[in-house]
Amino acid sequence: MKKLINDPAHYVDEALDGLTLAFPSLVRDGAAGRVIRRTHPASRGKVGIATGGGFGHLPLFAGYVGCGLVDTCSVGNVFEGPNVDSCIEAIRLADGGRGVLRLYGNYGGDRMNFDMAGEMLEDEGIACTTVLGTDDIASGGPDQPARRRGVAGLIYAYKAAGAAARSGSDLDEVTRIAAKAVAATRTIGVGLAACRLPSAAKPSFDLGDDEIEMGIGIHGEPGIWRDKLRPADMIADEMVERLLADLPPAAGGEVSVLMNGLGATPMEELLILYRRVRAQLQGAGLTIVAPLVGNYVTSMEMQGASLSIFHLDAELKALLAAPADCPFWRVG
Amino acid sequence: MKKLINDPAHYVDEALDGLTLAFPSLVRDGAAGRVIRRTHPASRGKVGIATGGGFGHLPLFAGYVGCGLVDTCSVGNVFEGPNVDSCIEAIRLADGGRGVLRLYGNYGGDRMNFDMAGEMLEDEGIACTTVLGTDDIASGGPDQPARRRGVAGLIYAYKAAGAAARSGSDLDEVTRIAAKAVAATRTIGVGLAACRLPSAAKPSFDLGDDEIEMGIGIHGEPGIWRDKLRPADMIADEMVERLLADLPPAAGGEVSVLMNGLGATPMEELLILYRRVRAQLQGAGLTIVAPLVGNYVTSMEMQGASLSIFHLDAELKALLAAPADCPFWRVG
Amino acid sequence: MSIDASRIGAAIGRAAGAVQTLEQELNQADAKLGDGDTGSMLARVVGAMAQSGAADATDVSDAFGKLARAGMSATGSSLGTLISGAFLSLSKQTKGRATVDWSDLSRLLAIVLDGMIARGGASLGDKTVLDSVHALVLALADVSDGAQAATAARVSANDALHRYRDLPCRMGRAKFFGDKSVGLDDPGMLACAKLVDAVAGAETEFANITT
Amino acid sequence: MSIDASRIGAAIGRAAGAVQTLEQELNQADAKLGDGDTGSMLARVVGAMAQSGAADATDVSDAFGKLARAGMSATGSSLGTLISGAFLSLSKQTKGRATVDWSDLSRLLAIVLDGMIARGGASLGDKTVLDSVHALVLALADVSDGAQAATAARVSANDALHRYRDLPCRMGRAKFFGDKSVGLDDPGMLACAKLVDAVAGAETEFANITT
Ligand SMILES: Nc1ncnc2c1ncn2[C@@H]1O[C@H](COP(=O)(O)OP(=O)(O)O)[C@@H](O)[C@H]1O
Ligand SMILES: Nc1ncnc2c1ncn2[C@@H]1O[C@H](COP(=O)(O)OP(=O)(O)O)[C@@H](O)[C@H]1O
Ligand SMILES: [Mg+2]
Ligand SMILES: [Mg+2]
Ligand SMILES: [Mg+2]
Ligand SMILES: [Mg+2]
Repeated sequence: MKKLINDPAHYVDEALDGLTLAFPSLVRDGAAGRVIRRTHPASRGKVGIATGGGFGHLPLFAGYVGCGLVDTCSVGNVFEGPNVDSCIEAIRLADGGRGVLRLYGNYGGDRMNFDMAGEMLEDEGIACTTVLGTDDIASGGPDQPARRRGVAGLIYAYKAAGAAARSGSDLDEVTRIAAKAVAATRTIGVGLAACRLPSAAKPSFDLGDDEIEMGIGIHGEPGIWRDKLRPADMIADEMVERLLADLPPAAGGEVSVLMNGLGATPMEELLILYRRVRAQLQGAGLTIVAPLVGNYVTSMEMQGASLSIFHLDAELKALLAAPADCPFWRVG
Repeated sequence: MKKLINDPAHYVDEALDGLTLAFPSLVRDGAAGRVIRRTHPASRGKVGIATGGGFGHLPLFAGYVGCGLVDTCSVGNVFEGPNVDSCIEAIRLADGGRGVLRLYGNYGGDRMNFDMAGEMLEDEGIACTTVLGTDDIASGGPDQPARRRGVAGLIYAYKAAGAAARSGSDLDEVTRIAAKAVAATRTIGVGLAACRLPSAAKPSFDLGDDEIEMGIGIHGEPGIWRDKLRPADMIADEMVERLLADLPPAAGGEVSVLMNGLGATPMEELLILYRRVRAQLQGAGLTIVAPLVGNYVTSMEMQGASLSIFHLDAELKALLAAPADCPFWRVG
Repeated sequence: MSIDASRIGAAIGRAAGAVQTLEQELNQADAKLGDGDTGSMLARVVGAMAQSGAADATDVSDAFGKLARAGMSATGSSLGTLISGAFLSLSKQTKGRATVDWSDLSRLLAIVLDGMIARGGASLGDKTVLDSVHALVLALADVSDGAQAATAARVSANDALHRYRDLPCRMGRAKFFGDKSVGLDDPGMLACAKLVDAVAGAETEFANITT
Repeated sequence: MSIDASRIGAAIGRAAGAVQTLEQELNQADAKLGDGDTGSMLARVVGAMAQSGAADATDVSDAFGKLARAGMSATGSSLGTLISGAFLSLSKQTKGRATVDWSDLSRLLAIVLDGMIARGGASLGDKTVLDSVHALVLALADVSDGAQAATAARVSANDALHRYRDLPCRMGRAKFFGDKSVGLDDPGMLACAKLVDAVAGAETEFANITT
């Protein structure tokens, strides 16, 4: 597995340099440069949204810093949560005087560091709330939402909470919206080939030449089954079926859909999958609103795809349609 | 090499269905559905721009149908030029009464079919001109522009000509601009791993586990050298060096840059490359305007990257900055 | 016996049968310097031609026309377009004729060849399918029946393939890397030799052609 | 002889030396059910701790604090954060003390363990590094010098690793797939056993610990 990189020790920082140079709406900040924030911060009086996470998932997390989305992002090393300093800085930099929502994926390291950051900031009087992305249905049963990891569906929570914050909602309301969006999102992934950590000698898992893994995690964690490659339509059908078997309580008739590439999957294949997913969802009586197809949340060069369904009501639908602008997602 | 596909015989049509379903600004047209056109065509009186090419390069070609870019695209099978019928249809559908520029990559099959289409349309009185993308410096010497293939840099010609057409320029002027943009663009690619045609049993070429190929073509055609993998910065340096050794006559001090992924290369690596490319270009006294980093022109799951430099003067710079909107590129 | 529509239909049927087994070999030949699609493209194109109803055409011109149209809608690849164009040329040249004599073949192919050169912009000697067609034009000049034609075609197409193997390709991208092509068969020439072999097989008693 | 800053510095230096050779092994252990970064993370974190100047600290509290801060700025991973938090707890507990007695270790670690449980939200018996630390707390309860402590630590950390190997992991994503973890070492427990081995190696005469 070949990589176009330099010294693995500089992987994250070099990529962050590239990110901010290529996309001037983003800038590095923080003592170690491990916060990405908006070059032109929101005007004061907006609830701030801070996110963060390990590296290697671009556009997630840092790429969603922008108008109508998140304000700041603390950046960890590859597949390691952001350290406490960068979490503190991300929260401080997101603060516009009306409090900060910490919105990130449910991973141990991330949680510990954002929690510690919150404790350390108590004296500064920044009101903080937390919402964790928990959309990956393969990492815990429907009865174990707290075990579920946050994967691609997190961007729907960014979008909804970001729109609420932008419209002037207060911290409680932004937090309510984020939690509602998370609760309305379900994701499942399928893996075809692993990625390799820049510092690791081998890929993080091995799949046979004709094997795939259903339910794989965003770092290659084991899924639900591993078996021979099947036709795309069968895979799409199973993904839809599993996601619809795990409906949120208040699911209505409209959904948005994110057909996401994990990094090395060509657009052509995502489109073939999407076409089938759409037909199956329509067959189930669902209407698709504002679908997304592309590489939104990746695992470096992992091959595979994830499907997220965002169950909409009128409120979430309006928030999804609100204007937003970051380097990788623009609405309106 | 695993693919998330169904029957290879339906690969293109299923992906085109997905494309138009995912991106409602695009619609399939033509007797065989092998033309992608704007769902809301430009109003009459605009010079039309028709493009086309083989499949497997998304977003190229069909993904650049949009406002301020190209109007129609004929779509061939994987790595095969579009057939003559789809070329005829693409030209007809692009026509808004002021003639049509055929703007596509310099490949034998594409040329023959667009030429035949033009001959067959002579009776219909649609004025047609042709400009061929020839940006790939590895496919012909500087003295052999006619041998050079069109690769990623073609999108700069789309952008410039599309902006000129949108502003009301006549066919001669749009053609002049397209030719000028092509002449101002240089691209070189580096390959790390091959793609596989959906109908083929094997990848189209073999690279050793630690080999790369400099100057590789967009279908994996052999390049300038094949050797061991090098650090990203060394590769970036060589790409820049080779591109700057092949300056267009009127090159000035400003350039746009497209750091393009060939399909399976993670965003992180493109950013690491871009960071170095930018430093090298700045070191050479060049200023970068509106850089692009991402998967703009791919070869399905090929791993690698290409670098395009678009040398700007005041006219091209203004055209590059003009508003444009398609599913994969939005300006303004 | 001369060439009529049913014979054309039968010939294309044999080609369609043969091309299935050639598909991956031709893909791999093309992958060496090109994009690796020659075999899959030809499998689809020749398959479509075999479904075009050429055998039931009203005359040879109509039969060739059906092949041309089938090929043209199946691909826009270089080789496929040149082949379809060749059949279109044959259709135009034989307008109104129910049959074509074996002795006419060379003259017809010479005009086909001119059209391919004009359309594709390559030259004789570039190591492309043109050189195979050229060899056929020469070899068929003096034949008077099907068996002679079949033998002459098989021998000459194979011969051209061998003769050019160690020469550099001068066409397209490959020219820039001409030397890399030395020792490699041009996929178009390889396809021509193999398909002529399959098509002519039933027309000749000579089974042992060196390959 | 009791534990002082220079001893802490020397210990972390031994860990940093050992972790280089453990890096890929720990990555691969983590890759089985996790994300494969435990080794590279620890190599970086322990490396940073070894550069933190703990040996030259004014007292043990300061030494532990230096390790904690170095670890905290080097990573935000679960294990790294827990380890840094452990040193922070040790620093707080030893505030103002120039040295710590070997017989104090168990009591100090018990409070560290409480902190790790509170911070990480996992429980004893989940098959995590917590179970290794718990084993250390028990094993170090009755030691009175460095040699005893070293032996007790090595034996107990290894023992915990072996005892839990065939039990299912109950923590995080792995819980959902608990059975898949049976027979696999938890990377955090493996790291603990190996690093204790390296750190304690110089403190004891007992060289032959079963692994
Ligand atoms: N311009 C041309 N003139 C003559 N023959 C050509 C030309 N272009 C391609 N060929 C022939 O076609 C073959 C390649 O066919 P194919 O792989 O189908 O085309 P493509 O280059 O479109 O992928 C070559 O081996 C050569 O024999
Ligand atoms: N919440 C937790 N409580 C206790 N130990 C944990 C916890 N999370 C992880 N660990 C320990 O850390 C190890 C994984 O470490 P590492 O790979 O660095 O973390 P990450 O999961 O962030 O990639 C596990 O093997 C386990 O022993
Ligand atoms: Mg991790
Ligand atoms: Mg081709
Ligand atoms: Mg080809
Ligand atoms: Mg890990």
